[in-house]
Amino acid sequence: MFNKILIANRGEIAVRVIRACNELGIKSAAIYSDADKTSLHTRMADESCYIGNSPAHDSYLNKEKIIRLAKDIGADAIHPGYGFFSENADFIKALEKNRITFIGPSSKSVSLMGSKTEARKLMDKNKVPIVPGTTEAIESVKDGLIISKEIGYPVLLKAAAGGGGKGMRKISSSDEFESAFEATKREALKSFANDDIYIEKYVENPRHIEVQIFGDKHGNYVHLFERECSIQRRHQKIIEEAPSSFVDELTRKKITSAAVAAAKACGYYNAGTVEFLMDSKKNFYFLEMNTRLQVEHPVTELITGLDLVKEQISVAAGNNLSFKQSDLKINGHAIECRIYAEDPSNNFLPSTGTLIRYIPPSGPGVRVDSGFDSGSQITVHYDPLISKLVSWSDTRESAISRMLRALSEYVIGGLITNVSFLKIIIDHPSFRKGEFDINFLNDEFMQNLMSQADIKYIKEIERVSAIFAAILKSKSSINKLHAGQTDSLNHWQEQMYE
Amino acid sequence: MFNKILIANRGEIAVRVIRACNELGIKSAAIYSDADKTSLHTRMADESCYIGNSPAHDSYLNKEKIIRLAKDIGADAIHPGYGFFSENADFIKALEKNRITFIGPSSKSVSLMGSKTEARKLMDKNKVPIVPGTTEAIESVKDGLIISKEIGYPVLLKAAAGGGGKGMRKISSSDEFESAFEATKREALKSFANDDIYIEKYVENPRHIEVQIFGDKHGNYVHLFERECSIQRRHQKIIEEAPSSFVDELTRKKITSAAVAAAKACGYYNAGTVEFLMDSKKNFYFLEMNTRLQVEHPVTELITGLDLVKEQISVAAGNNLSFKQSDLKINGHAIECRIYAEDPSNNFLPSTGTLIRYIPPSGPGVRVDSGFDSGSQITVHYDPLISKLVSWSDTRESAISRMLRALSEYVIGGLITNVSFLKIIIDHPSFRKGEFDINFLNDEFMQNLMSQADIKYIKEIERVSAIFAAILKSKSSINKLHAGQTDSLNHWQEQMYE
Amino acid sequence: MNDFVVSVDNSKINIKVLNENELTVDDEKFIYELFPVCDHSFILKLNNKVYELTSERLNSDLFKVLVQGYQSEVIVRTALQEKAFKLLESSAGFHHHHMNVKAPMPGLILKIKKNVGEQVEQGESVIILEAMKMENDLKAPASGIIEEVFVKEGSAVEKGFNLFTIG
Amino acid sequence: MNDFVVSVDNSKINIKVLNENELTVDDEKFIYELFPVCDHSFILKLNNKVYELTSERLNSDLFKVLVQGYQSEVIVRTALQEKAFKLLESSAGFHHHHMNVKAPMPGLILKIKKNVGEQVEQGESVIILEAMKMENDLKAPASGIIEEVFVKEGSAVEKGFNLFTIG
Repeated sequence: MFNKILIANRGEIAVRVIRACNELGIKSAAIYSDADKTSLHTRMADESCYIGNSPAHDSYLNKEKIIRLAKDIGADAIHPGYGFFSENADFIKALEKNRITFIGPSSKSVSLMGSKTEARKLMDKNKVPIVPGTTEAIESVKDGLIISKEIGYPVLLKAAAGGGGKGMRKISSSDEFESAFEATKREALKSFANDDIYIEKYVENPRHIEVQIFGDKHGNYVHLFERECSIQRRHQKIIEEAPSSFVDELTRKKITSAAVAAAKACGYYNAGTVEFLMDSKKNFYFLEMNTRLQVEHPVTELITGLDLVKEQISVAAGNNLSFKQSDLKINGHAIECRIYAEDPSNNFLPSTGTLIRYIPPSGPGVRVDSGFDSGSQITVHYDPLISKLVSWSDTRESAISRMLRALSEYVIGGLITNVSFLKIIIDHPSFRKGEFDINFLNDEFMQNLMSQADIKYIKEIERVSAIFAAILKSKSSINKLHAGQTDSLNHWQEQMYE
Repeated sequence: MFNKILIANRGEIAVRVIRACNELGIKSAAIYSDADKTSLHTRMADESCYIGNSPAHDSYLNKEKIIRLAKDIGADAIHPGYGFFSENADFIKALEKNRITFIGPSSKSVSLMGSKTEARKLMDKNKVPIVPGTTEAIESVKDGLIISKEIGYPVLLKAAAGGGGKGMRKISSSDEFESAFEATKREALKSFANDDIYIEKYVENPRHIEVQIFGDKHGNYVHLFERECSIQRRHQKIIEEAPSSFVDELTRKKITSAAVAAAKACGYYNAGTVEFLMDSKKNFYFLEMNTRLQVEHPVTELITGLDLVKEQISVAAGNNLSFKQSDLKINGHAIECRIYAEDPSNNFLPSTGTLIRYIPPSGPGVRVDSGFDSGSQITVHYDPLISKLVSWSDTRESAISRMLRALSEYVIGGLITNVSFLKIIIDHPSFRKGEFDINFLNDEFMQNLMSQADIKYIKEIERVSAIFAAILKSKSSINKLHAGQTDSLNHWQEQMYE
Repeated sequence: MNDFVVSVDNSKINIKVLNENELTVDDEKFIYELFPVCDHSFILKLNNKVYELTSERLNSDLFKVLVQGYQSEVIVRTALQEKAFKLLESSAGFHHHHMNVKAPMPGLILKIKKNVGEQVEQGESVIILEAMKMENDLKAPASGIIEEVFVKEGSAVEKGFNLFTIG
Repeated sequence: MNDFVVSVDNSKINIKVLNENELTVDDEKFIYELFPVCDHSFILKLNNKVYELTSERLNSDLFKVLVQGYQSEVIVRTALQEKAFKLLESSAGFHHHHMNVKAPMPGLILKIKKNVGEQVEQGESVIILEAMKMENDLKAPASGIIEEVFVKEGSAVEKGFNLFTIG
């Protein structure tokens, strides 16, 4: 195994990797920017190295600095987490050159899956169902119009170098085609430095189902069942679960086989995720493959009992997978909520500041992967993810009750968070019944947020807040009248506030 | 099911029951004494009722007050937790009279098992192996001497009304008998208001193995496998695990069958634990039955995926057990550490005060059941248990690594705790190998605590503490020299300390 | 003297603090107890229910209060203050004169949707600010006319930077 | 001036604080950074290792410091103070005169094992105090003669109550 792993990331995922290193007896080295001096990953690693100013390109995206640091401190491997360098083929190649092991797939797998058209071609060749459409970039408006007519509107225009819901546009009729074509090309060039775009059939109200796969360097492949991530806002996943309540045993067999075929097709090793769209008839179509650990990996850990990060490290060190497909079975149900510093009542504007009080929930069946703690700063420079709250229970129904219980226990003071918003979704009758698709959090849902909330409960909360303020105010008036009167409430009030 | 459950307990177990009620949609009512105004159970329940002064007999042991309160607030059931009224047959009878459901066994089962001689007689009759010795109280020194000679020294004198390791005395030869007989009788009378004592063979270096059983009111019985609780200090369990690394499949089959037979023998329903001593040849002997939920129930929850408290509530409401024996299997390995406010370097003297900083560990495979939080007071009035830290993993070895990782993450400021002591045990080669018995923490171990610690690590920690103090002191001297110099460190130092 | 009007979100609540442990809310009586746990953290007991609150006092009348995941801004006024406030609000000449909107966080001005002189309704989007890689709609806090816009599309702003005024 | 002798448990450590970010420990050099996170909580970085500390300052020289589950009492003296202290300690007349032992917690005096006039060694048990349902040995903090005992067996004491003195 490795002697020391440098973690080229921050926040909760850096903490997650540090914990795995600690349990494996491997030294962990964190990097941190100015903004992350008070973050948990900086405190928890065996070594913490300052890497640069707060903007990511000066710190977590500074390839040269990170590689030099890894060599300076004698790290023999780098874990990229997710985001940043996790799907960057150049970074992986640079590590190979410097004889540092990348804890992830080969640069070749990453490149193959980085081009959406190449990936579609490869999947099609390997009999993994893809969304109907082109597997080559389209050259002209004329070609596009012909193909779109063949497929049938609505269609999606997508950037070949895009991914994760970025760089795409829906077209409902041929009238819209030309202007959309040009706009998408412009955006693709700007965002991905590559203006290749392709056409896909627009799948109506699909669910987002993805399969966790794992491969080792000896050609062994397994799947770890599916996750459902249909609860999204602006293509951003918010709630994920495993297994999917929509997937039956037969469909599970088909979709996991397709995922393993996808992994084999690109000679994949390490943890990876094959994402599919699934329509209401349970037909599924390859969407993209994420060649890295996912944010939502804990739900899979909870239903399989595996530790995906430890397994990543072991596989990167050249070991065989520590388990076989036949060892795995689904145990219970797990749900993850992403806890963001953002204001649901103000268009999800990110909220920054100091965590003046932070009490994560705990007890049976609750796991919190957090990147911060009381006194930590949440800044504007990165993703506003504070933590991931995961519940497990033997059934989906009790995992939901448990999640609601845990959300109610969570105290995050000093910032506005999406905790109350998550409660509304988790407690929603449609969510409870498992009746939703990727458009669940549509404009209508968002506009009716307040009517979906438990108004009686919110009234109670408002009343409590009002009473609190009135008591404090009344204490201050009394004090003005009776100066010199000793009063413990007044005493601490002064300490706290003045 | 019930509408409202009153929880006649405090601390972590009250919090545990509140969480279960919340997940089941049942209202929870807590009681609290003066000392527990800042405890977590007081904050988390749907209702919290002040019950009296801090001493337990004024509050948590005030039967009349508790029953009156339950009626006043319309609670239809009472959960006793462990300790306090959990094994008090009179309390259960009083509830029956007041038509409040006791979430636990019948008063009859509790009475039967409360007398150790009666229990031994019953077990013997039902072919559950008991430690060789008497099943009746011994009348005279003369009888005792004859019996002891028959059994063979060393023997144990035990109070019939005792339990949990209290009220017993080891006798190595006939010379010691008479004085020991009288002393034990005196103590028994003083402690249990009953001076019946009996004789048991002293089992050499046994392990403490117990079996979790469950019964419902319809005569269904299951076992939930064994727990090993051999790591004890002065008969006080400190570390528990499930399954036991010492118990093989055949022994498991025998001991769990014996436990179910014991439960049947006393017509038991609800959660219960049958405790055994097991000698080095894996012979086991009935020790006692605890007719309540145990402190260490979480390790069983983690290896079975069940929620024992929810199941207790359901069974008390008259439901059938929600699972069958054939549904259960052991999944992985779980270890629990009891986190106490006590000073291992000063004879485990309890430590009291305010938790000025409290950060429980988290992440994969870690569960914390805590009764307190930042700002809570730990007082002299009750048991100094702060929380229970539980780790789960697929193997015992990785559950140990995980526990060590979690212990290292735990921040409990303001009190002295046994966290560092627990680290020494968990990391001990004999513990890692599973080679220990109930005498593991003997005088020799305790006297060599320091040499068993990782001295290099402690030196590092001492150095860090020293550097911290030196820097602060150096800041103060600078300030005296250069008055008026602005210095952010000095600024906050004043805020914090002066 | 201990008669307060408290504004929380869009509600107004009348609270009379009767003495050290009793108060009324819109004439309903409560037994209360309030004490601090640690910095910014308080325990408030109302009848038999205990709440943990996290609070920052922004000025003598304005609190940020967090209870069970819900954060509100709470303005508390004595009955007298409230009367004065209402008079002012209803008087003919009262407007949110020169209401100044500042950047809630550092970011990049992606788009300015309203120009000087345009009428906007409360809640209407005026500026799109990109921060934390996300687009954030900055909305008019009140209806009125855009009087001044201090930024240009593409410019970077710090937190607290003046963006525009509504008159 | 910035030359300190720090006592932690039974060790003495020599620390020179060179400037705002460098210090030496027994002549080994470290780069340091220290800042507060919140009440009682600090981050100390030594070379590439970050520690979180929880600390209470009991007086200007005495700290309770918690690092990774280990709590120590730390006494820090300037080199000069340390010299004076050592002189005092080694001078013939120096004893822990009238060292006063107080109850560390409220409880019940179960047993008094040493009487007035008896010699005790450091660490020897003097009184057994029952608290939290457990028996606690209260030991002599130093060797000497028991001068006075202020309690009786069976009496209840509050925290901080004087129990006995050693001379």
